[in-house]
Amino acid sequence: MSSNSLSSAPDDSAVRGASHTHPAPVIPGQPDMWVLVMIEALTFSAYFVVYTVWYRFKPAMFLQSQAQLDLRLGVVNTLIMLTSSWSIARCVGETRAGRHRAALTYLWITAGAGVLFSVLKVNEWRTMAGQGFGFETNLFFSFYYFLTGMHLLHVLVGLIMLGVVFHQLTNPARRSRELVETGATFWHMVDFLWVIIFTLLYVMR
Amino acid sequence: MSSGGSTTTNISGEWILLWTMPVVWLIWLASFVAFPGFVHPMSPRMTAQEVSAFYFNPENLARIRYSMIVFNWFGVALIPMLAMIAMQIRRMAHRTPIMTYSFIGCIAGGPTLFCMADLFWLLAAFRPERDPSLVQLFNDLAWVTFTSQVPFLVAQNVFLAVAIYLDRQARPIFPAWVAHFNLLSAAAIAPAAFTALTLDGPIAWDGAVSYWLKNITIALWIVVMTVVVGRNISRQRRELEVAA
Amino acid sequence: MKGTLAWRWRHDPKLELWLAWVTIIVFYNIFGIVFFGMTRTQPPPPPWWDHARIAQWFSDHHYGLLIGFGIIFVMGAFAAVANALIAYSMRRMSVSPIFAYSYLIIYSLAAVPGMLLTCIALVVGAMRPDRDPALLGLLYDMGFLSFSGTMGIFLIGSVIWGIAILLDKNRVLPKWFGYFNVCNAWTEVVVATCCINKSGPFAWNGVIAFYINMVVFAVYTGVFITYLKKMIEREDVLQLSF
Amino acid sequence: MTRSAPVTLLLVWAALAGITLLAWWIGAHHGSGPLRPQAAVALSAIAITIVKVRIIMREFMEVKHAPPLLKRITDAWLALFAVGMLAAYLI
Repeated sequence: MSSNSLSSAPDDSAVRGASHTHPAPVIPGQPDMWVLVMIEALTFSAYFVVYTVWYRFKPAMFLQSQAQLDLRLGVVNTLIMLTSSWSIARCVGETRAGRHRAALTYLWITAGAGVLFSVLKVNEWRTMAGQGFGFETNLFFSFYYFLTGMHLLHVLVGLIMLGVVFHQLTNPARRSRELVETGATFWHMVDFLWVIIFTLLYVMR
Repeated sequence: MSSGGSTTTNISGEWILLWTMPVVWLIWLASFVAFPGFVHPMSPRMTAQEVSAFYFNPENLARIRYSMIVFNWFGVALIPMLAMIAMQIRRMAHRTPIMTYSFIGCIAGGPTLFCMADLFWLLAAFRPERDPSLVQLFNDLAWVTFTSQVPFLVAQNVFLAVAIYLDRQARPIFPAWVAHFNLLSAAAIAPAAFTALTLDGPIAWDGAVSYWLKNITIALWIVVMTVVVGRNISRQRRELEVAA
Repeated sequence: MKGTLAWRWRHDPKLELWLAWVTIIVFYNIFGIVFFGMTRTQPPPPPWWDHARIAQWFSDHHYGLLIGFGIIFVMGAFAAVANALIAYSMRRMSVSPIFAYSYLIIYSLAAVPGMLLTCIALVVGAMRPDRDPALLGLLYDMGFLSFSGTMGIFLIGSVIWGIAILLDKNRVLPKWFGYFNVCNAWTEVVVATCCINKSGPFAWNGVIAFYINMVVFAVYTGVFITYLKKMIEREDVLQLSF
Repeated sequence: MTRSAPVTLLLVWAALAGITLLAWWIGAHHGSGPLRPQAAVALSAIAITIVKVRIIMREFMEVKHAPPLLKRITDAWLALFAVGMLAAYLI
């Protein structure tokens, strides 16, 4: 199986963390996770293309409905997501350096941002539904609820992955650098999917 | 398999479950005779008005409802019998549990589908004032589900037969004829799957093949399997007593 | 002669596993021929047809539906072998047998609401072309909505298999396939939209709710059949205690 | 490597946040009158997004240190996504 031959053994983490140089190319985390990332990326790309085709097919309805969304909320959501991505990247760096307490702090920032993102998203849905815009209102709102809903499910799964990372970092007997990196890779995917969804739903005209 | 006292208890339990079968047969037979649509199976050619009139004929209505309620209670009583067969497959000289798992995967399906048919009959008989075409719709759903839903029966017969063929030991759990019998009964049951193709003739749901052959085969299968499983259980009991 | 079918039937120690694997191949092929070829129920016809058009569809596909689904009624339950083989793959993993048993039971439910109910509704529709078209419309909806009647089964079932693969230390199946199970679980979330929208990409014949999902599911099925084969080829011939 | 990794990550974050604010400015409704589809806005938004996603992959996901195969696969996906979106928008 290729999964472990490609990633380096856990005991070279201290060396890499200290020098910040990467002499040999290394895939962060399990390569298996990258397969998932690419499958998800392809599936979501298909959704995005379908969305754009329908956008061009019914521009007036899409534009009008799009104007009902709060662009500022989208921007705030994006900044939260980017911050969470940054802090999980720091968490990986601290883990490699063997500073597990600092790594845990960054992990908490990521998880907090993830929870905040979810709360804001659910609140946004409540506001939209309160104004009478539901999944069945029109095709734009079908896409809106579908894409944000699918993404939120990924956030929730990402939070579970962060729980696995937490489980690794808190126990000195485990501390698998590979699993920390794997969880981080999933979280970054959740981030870049949101970046695209933000553009398509809130910005693109 | 663990050894010692616990196995003896298991087999006594199986013995009790086995002896529920004759009781359950009587209940099934009584409900079968009580349901006015079974002894002379209802024709698929009946018009919506005739179907509605049949259900809400005061002579029939109570018998339809009570027989279907009793069927609903006791149809599922077949499952302990099927589970006992699964236990016999587990005792066979197989290297993997695949055959047992395949058989277990089929156990719930048949009774579930029978429950659905039963519920469709009860629905059809529920409100006399309902539009006859709706009564006919539920009557069709009931008969098609009852007659054509043979997949689990066919598959479990074939799985059992293959399991017996693969049971390669000096004294197999079941004799080879049980496997042949299961393949034969699978073949006899299978044509009923095509029952909706015609409204007359042997394939129709009141026909010789889809109704009589299929249901007599199922009854025969249950009786034969009860007897051979019972023989196995008493043999296994004797062996344990000798060993003890 | 070693290697011939007769030899394998008598002596191949992996006979049970190979029989199961071949049954899966045969099952999926017949399934594909019946649903895509004979009955034309995949890809599904549109949900927005009026009753007259639906009645027309039933009479156009009268024999296809009745014969095709008759075949399903004969061999539909052979899918149990696939579930058995997958449950067995989990028994070889270093996880609790609960995973295998949950999967087996969950998927044993699947055939009734997800496949047979569809077939029953469409067969009852096809058997009487002279039935009130409004009732034919009801049976049509019942048939095609029931395709998504197993959302929870595939959702929970895939997650169970996926978690078992990720926890497993015996490397029975590759980790990436464990993650892929999560993707297969998503398809069941996506398909839920077809219970709400009657046209567009989220309808039951829509690009998202049907086609993209179908591609993911087809790739998933192809991958797991391939990896089950590799598992059987690799497997040692030791007796598993169960 | 001239900068330490934490500084790099902070700069990456700042760049991504800056680009997001730029997208906000692009997407905001300038002037009066009803919203109209504007190819320039849409295409620049898509282009900016692809740049952002590539930065996230290269820096945060550390594809820049990964074997060439992963670099090529991720770039191939981005190219495919770009072509798909362009085709969907322009056709």
